Amino acid sequence: MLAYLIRRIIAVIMMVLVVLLTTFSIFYLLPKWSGQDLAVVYAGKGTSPEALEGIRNKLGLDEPVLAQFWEFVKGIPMGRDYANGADDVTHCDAPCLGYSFRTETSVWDALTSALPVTGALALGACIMWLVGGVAVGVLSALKRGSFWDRTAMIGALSGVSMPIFFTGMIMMGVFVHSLGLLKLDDELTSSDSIGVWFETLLLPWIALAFLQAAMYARLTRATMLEVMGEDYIRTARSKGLGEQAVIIRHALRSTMTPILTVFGLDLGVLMGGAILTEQTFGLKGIGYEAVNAVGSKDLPVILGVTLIAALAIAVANLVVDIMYAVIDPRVRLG
Amino acid sequence: MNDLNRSGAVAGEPVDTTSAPPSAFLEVRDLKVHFPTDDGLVKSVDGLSFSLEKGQTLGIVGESGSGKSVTSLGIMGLHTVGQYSKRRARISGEIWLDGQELLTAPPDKVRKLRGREMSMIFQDPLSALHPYYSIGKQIVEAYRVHHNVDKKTARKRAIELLDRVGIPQPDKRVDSYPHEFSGGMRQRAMIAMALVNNPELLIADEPTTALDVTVQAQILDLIRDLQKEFGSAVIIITHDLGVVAELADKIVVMYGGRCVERGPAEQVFTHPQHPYTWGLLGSMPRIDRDQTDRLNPVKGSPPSLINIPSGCAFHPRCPYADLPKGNVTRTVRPELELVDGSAESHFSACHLSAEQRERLWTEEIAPKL
Amino acid sequence: GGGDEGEDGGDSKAAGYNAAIGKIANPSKKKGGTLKFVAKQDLDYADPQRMYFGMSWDFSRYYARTLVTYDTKPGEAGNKLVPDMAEDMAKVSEDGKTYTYKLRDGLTWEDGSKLTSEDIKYGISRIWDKDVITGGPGYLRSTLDPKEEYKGPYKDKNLDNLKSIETPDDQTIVFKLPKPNGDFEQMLAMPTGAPVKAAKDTRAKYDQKPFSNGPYKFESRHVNKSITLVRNKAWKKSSDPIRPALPNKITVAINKNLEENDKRLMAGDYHIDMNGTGMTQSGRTTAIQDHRDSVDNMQTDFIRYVALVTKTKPLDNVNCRKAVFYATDFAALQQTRGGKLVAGEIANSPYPKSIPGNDDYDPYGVLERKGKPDEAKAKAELKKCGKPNGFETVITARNDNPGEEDAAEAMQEQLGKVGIKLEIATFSGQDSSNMSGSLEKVKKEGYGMVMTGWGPDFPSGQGYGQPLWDSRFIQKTGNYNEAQINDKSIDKAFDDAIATTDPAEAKKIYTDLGHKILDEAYWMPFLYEKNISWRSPNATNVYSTAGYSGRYDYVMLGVK
Amino acid sequence: MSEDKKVTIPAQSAKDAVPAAANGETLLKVTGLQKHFPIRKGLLKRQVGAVRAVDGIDFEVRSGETLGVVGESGCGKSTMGRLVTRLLEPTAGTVEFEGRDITHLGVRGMRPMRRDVQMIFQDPYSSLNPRHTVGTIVSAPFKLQGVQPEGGLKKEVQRLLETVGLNPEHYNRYPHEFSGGQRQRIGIARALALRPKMVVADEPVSALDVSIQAQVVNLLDDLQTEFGLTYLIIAHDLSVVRHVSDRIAVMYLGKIVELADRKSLYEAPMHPYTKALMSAVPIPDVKRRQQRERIFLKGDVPSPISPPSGCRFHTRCWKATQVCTKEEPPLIELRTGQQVACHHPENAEDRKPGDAPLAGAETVVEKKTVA
Amino acid sequence: MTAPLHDTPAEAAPSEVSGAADQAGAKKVEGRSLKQIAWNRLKQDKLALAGAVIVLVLVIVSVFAPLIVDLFGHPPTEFNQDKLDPLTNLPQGALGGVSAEHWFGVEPNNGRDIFSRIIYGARVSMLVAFLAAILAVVLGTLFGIIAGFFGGWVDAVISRVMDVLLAFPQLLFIISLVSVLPNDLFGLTGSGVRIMILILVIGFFGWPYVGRIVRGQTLSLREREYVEAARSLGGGSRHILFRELLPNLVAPITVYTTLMIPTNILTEAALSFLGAGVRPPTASWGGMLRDALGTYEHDPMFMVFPGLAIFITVLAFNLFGDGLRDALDPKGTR
Ligand SMILES: Nc1ncnc2c1ncn2[C@@H]1O[C@H](COP(=O)(O)OP(=O)(O)OP(=O)(O)O)[C@@H](O)[C@H]1O
Ligand SMILES: Nc1ncnc2c1ncn2[C@@H]1O[C@H](COP(=O)(O)OP(=O)(O)OP(=O)(O)O)[C@@H](O)[C@H]1O
Ligand SMILES: [Mg+2]
Ligand SMILES: [Mg+2]
Repeated sequence: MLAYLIRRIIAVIMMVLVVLLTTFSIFYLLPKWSGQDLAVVYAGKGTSPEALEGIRNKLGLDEPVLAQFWEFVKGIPMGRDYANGADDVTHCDAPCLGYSFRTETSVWDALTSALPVTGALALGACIMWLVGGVAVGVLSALKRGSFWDRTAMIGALSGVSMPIFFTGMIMMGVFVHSLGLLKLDDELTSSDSIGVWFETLLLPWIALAFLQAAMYARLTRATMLEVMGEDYIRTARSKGLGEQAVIIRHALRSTMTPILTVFGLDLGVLMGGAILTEQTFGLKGIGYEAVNAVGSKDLPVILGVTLIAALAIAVANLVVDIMYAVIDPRVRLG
Repeated sequence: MNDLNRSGAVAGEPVDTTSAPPSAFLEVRDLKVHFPTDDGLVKSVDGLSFSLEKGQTLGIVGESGSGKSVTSLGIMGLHTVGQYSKRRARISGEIWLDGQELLTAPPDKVRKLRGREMSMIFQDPLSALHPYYSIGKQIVEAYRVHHNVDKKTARKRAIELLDRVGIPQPDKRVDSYPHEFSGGMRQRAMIAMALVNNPELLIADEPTTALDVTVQAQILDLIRDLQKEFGSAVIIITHDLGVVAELADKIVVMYGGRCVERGPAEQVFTHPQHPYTWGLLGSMPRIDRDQTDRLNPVKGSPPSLINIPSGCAFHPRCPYADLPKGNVTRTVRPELELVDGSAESHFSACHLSAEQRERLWTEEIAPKL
Repeated sequence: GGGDEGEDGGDSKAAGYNAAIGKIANPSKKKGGTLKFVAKQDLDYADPQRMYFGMSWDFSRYYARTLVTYDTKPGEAGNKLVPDMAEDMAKVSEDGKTYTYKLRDGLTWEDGSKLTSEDIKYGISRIWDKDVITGGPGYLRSTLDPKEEYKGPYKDKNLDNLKSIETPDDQTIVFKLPKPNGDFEQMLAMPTGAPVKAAKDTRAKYDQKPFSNGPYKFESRHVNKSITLVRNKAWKKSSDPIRPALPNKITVAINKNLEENDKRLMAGDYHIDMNGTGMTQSGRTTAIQDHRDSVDNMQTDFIRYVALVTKTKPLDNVNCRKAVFYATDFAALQQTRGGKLVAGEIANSPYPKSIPGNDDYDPYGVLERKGKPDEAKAKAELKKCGKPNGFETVITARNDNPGEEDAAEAMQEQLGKVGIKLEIATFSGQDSSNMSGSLEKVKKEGYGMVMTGWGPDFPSGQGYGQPLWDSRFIQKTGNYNEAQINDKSIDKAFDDAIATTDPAEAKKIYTDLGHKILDEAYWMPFLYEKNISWRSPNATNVYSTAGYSGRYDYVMLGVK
Repeated sequence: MSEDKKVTIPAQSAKDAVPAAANGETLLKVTGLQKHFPIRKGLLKRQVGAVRAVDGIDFEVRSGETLGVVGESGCGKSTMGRLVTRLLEPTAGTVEFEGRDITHLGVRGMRPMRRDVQMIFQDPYSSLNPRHTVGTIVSAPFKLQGVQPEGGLKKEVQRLLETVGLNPEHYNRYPHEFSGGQRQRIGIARALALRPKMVVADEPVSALDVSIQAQVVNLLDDLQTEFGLTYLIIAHDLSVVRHVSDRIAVMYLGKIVELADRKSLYEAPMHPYTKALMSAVPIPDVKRRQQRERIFLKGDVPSPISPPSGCRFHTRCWKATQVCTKEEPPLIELRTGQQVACHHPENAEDRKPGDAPLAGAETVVEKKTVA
Repeated sequence: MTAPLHDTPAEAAPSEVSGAADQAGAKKVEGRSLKQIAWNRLKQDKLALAGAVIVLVLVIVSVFAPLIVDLFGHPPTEFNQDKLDPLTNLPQGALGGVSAEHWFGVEPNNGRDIFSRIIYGARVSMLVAFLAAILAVVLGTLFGIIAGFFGGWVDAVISRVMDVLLAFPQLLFIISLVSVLPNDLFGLTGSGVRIMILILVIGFFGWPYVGRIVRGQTLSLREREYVEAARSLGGGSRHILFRELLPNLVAPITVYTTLMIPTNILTEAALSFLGAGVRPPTASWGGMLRDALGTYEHDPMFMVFPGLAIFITVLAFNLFGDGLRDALDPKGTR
């Protein structure tokens, strides 16, 4: 188990490094090829060539890409020093993701302060969609062919078919602006009460969860139907178990495995969903940082976000694999 | 069930077809199980009757698709509960178990009988056992559905049964998962689970098909021993006449959802009355004989259950279909009739006259076997 | 009419439509309360030496004072310089090269320490360190030290090496210009001229929390998220003739969703939009319909224009450029950008109305035709240019500037009618220095027209037009002379106008220069931009000031 | 459609005559054949062990005969079949076909060989590509081998279909339109297409219904007579093997433990395992059930990853003695036509008499006469 | 030699002996090809058929967009500012200016005909979605089948690459990438480049999903005996991959393709919404939604039309894809 964990963690790190390196190369090399100069972006009006040189130097853009990447990677566990004017260095403590080109604030701080928002968004939405989606799916499967089943499945298909920014806008229009039922907070911070977090995140949760729950409902239904046809379900019935026990104890647990697999994948997609959701609802999480950073070519922030996202995906997959082994005794970690 | 226009009444049955509780422990009367499908109505079982006493073993043989499993599931009441398909099985007839009619009984009552009064061993133990729960847990569950005992007691019972079915170190293996067992052990565990409540009726649906001969022998031996010990009624379903010969007291030969021959095992093996039974016997190479000439199988392949051939369902494959006069084999469905001169209840559904059968058997068939 | 439902915040009644234009809406001396700004975009920098956005300059007055500043008066009067930290305006030497200021008494930093002339010099000196102090305008640097002999305080700790600024004592500061410059005090009024206490200078990180010498100091700043200012207890009202310092607290919420911001402004959650770029279409429609008394239709000193790249064929030909002037439907552009109220009036002059040099010279009859195109003339010019069937070129627009893409699409459609086929290239404003501002890129991609907007750094022809039209300002990247005008007569005109200390003479020169730009059809202005801004009925002392491009004068605001 | 009765082939006499007629020369010779499947683990996929699926076997198949191979599940029968048809690369040993060493030929090298050795597969459902028509399936051998039959491909295919008792008009049908028995016939037609010398059949009838099974067995029988085929038939059903084979090899855990002609093997098995195996087969004869003595092997076949030392069967053998745990008995001919690998054979003289019995050997089996 | 075996009773039909019944049964019960079965099932699925019809209409509309617009609408880039309220710049008349002339009304600010922009937008959406799906499917099938079939290190490498790609925060990465990619690539400029970039990027990030499925299927298919059979006949890897395996993958691949198209439509819309989509004045649904954001309260129709267009299109594809999957499902549980 420990050996497995260590191996997987190494694999996660490798994977994240590859993702980072790719992102890094693209952002450093592509602009160069297309004749853009990152330094110019940050220089402001009327900057002389020498000044540009200075900026390039400061941002480390004058070094070879791999060297820059190495510096960046090294900074994560070890911290690194940045020139702050001629004779001064700023030490960026580990874990150091560097400083934003744009705002010159620590990327780590910016991201860690944004993380709770995205985390809360993701967590809440996950719970909602898992619970909602699975419940609807199970019910639909059990009442297969019924009016409820049809309605739920058409609803689910509609849910999958709607862009989140569309649903989001409509929801905001209705619940916040027209009915005035909810009030959204500008910037969720740790000092805000749970109530404020809840009120602000409620619509985003629903919007995001609706989209995904729809998918899970369909998946659950299909899996459930398949599982209900398995031989071991027949065995369970042949023991004299009641239908409820058959479903809860025997069918549901098997239904969970494929859902878990998809869930692992979706956690990755969630990052994309978070960008749109945060954008639509004006939440200041990782997605918000990401869009800002992309808009201003703020490479350290883009890298930071990519790192967090890739790490989240990789770790989610690891957790899913472990969960898998917990649920299914046939799966061996090793 | 008005779509079942054939009465299915069976002449010469040992029981009359009124709904009086029978004297036999298990009595199946005119059982019909039909499945509506896109292609038409599948008449998987179409008027089957038999009875069985405690301590007896009934063997049901027949080719694939002849309705053996559907029959067993029908007895267990497993067609009706939560069939998650748009169209459910249509079942009619009567199933009497220990004086209770099961088809008209409330589902919950039947549920309570399942696992306790009657239980079942399935063909493929790997897929029939839940892969996520330990063997012990599954047996404990089966026990606790019917017995209000704590987990420890139930576990003890599980270990006891595992020991009984011959699993070594049962106290350790009780916590193993199905995939950690070999095929034979799984089947034993399956049997342990079926027996945990001392059922009166045990149905074993092809319990050994997935197993090696050596293991098959062990399992059959086990079933035989257990039956002796508990005195239950056992139905063993198989397509292997050898298995039936090993175990059964009575035999039902099924073809196309109907019973074509039924009787005491002795009789059916020594004086089979139906050409299909002859075909089955002729199909089997025998290990006990050095016989290298051609086998005498039934030609053709089993009928579609949607378009069961008219008349005698077997007539398209029957080499003697033209012997009876006229078109009778193609138009009239033969009913089960008591075999002449059979002291015991040996029945067969064939248009051939007793003399014809006797002649064919002694002159053409028996010598080649 | 609207605002009558009292939904804007209880007791208050809005002051009326345009109540803050040319006059003060809700004048009040009441102190206390929290003034709440909302903004789509954060300050570019909070570090006074690095900021370049008009709104940042407006906002900086809360915590960064300068020797002189713009008067706190509505409208054009706000363009006048008045002393702030200085006791009086500069004493200028005869040759116009020496400016001397005496500081007021009682100037302090937020820690209570005394603010000296050395601090001002130090603050200004930072802009010499171009690696770290990026972003802000370089006027002071290029005016005081055109050869850039000083290297900046981080590379050269000895401030004495910055010879053009002298601090004979704590209360006196002297600027010595190598050449006279009539706009020098304007440059000092920019936040680049604000003091920084050397001991508190955290260089690049200074931006996160500048050290205050004004009535408010930073409590927190979360970049791109929020700013909170609280009262600076060390600040003495007696030392400050400008700032009433009414609210107890000032907050800025940064929120990317403009529509949302407008709604919440109207809901009373915020008082003022800090960006001051006007309401969104949706917001202003509601505002005008339902809360007309709470909006102002203010004139900015921004000009929307299309630079005709004189290096890109066939726009190197003056007739081809003129054809563009004739073919453009200014009225449609105005409509596209939101109509008269929002887009502003159709522009004829390259200067904004508040800049000396603006006049009604209209060689192409744009105003005469009410902005409508003259296809016949356009075709005639095309013929002269040798492209009777029109030509193809690329127009650039910024995709993050509301309405700019639409306007480019509109031009695409209009010019298409005379055979000029435009392809639209868009990029973010951030990227423009690498795109339309990169000579190489312009050449490679064949950009022929650059659509963008411009406002003066300070209200003079120099502060407005030099970066745009002076050939010496052409840069390989980050270029703002997008038209790549290389006209020696124009360069000379700038030199002459700057050198003179007589405003009238300067105005004359700039006027002629403007005519020249139009005659040569280098640069096509099309709108004097206006916008519709929300003014909370609960905000007091609200007025639009020319000093900050028509924005409200933030430092004066209070809340009811 | 599988009319089965035949008239023209003189029945069993022909069959018995075949081995002699084909002068019994060695067609296939296998020596020391091994196949170990590596077990890999970890990130670097290090080999941590091996499944010794086939672990050193020798046998010959003579022209015109049928060699049957039986054994319990997992004993390496299929692996052996794949090795001799070179679908797998042997770990060690040699495979010679018609005297030619084909042990390490590549795909290309094997191609011409493939004409002579063909396979019939177990599962009639998975051995036919569901997306191909019967025509495509049966003509595949011609296409892959670049053979252009006289009279055209289609004609030839239809002729083959007819040969195996299918309607040639079904050329354009898909496999799912056929029943299991018919599908198996399609597979047989494919195997016969190139007139192979030898056919390896891995459980050719196990997946079929009893009556269909018999039809196919008859068909195989007839084809052998007609084309003078040599069969290597793998099966676990001892009755079927007895019926079809001339000689039979019994495998246990990757080894051949007994190799004998049919008669000797069934009437006087020498290896205890063979004996136990045969006693386990149920006989469809009610009368005989009382009389038989049964040997119930307990437990399962040990893992081929770490097979028992010495004689592999010693863990389940009631006759096991000390020597069995240490010394591996060689496969030697104890009687004409009967090779056995056992220290203490049945029906023959004990080869290691007097060795101390293994403790508990008696309890590994249960012998009883069932009543 | 044919003599003994050919007493196939097909000709002996009338007496209905032996094989005839066999044949009759086969014909009746299993005698239909998979395609027929699927088609029969599909025919009964009203929703799927509706989806298919809509998809078909959409395809036709996209292909003949210029013709349709010529007939019924205004050129998509034509300004009709006379249709706007001069003060608010919003369309005159009810429902965003819906009229006989402008079926879906006009856009605010510039008065462009929404109907023709929706029609042209369909073109972009379809083009991007289809081509990206095809790209993903081609890549995914190729790599998936190779990984699944060859196994070993080939599989390991391809699987790792897929893992890494799946670990990319895709939406973020795509918007970042689009923001740094040059304006002209491979001789294309303007919207052409963007469309190509969108296709490449969406397709590229889509292939691991297909790849995983195909790999899994191949893994199970290659164990089928017919593969062994082909090999025993001397078939090489190429024959097995493309002749034996690929035809069996057609069904899952087809289903996946139809289900990937709606996802791609949504992705394209999301990218356009985030400003990383096609360039103006090319119409795209996501871009229209983005434009509509500014006025959706006052001119909801401008948001409703593109929103509905996306919704209906995606729903139609989903319905059709779903129906197709059910129809092609060998288990056919419905
Ligand atoms: N739920 C169902 N719906 C439709 N047809 C069914 C259903 N269950 C069984 N059948 C059909 O009923 C017939 C009899 O099936 P059954 O499983 O009883 O056969 P069997 O005799 O047990 O065969 P085998 O030896 O293969 O197990 C088959 O043709 C089968 O296709
Ligand atoms: N490709 C493989 N990789 C690893 N192990 C394998 C492989 N193929 C077979 N084995 C193992 O080799 C052993 C022999 O397998 P094989 O399939 O030859 O047995 P068999 O005698 O044909 O069994 P059955 O009667 O079940 O078909 C088994 O333990 C099996 O698990
Ligand atoms: Mg069955
Ligand atoms: Mg095998």
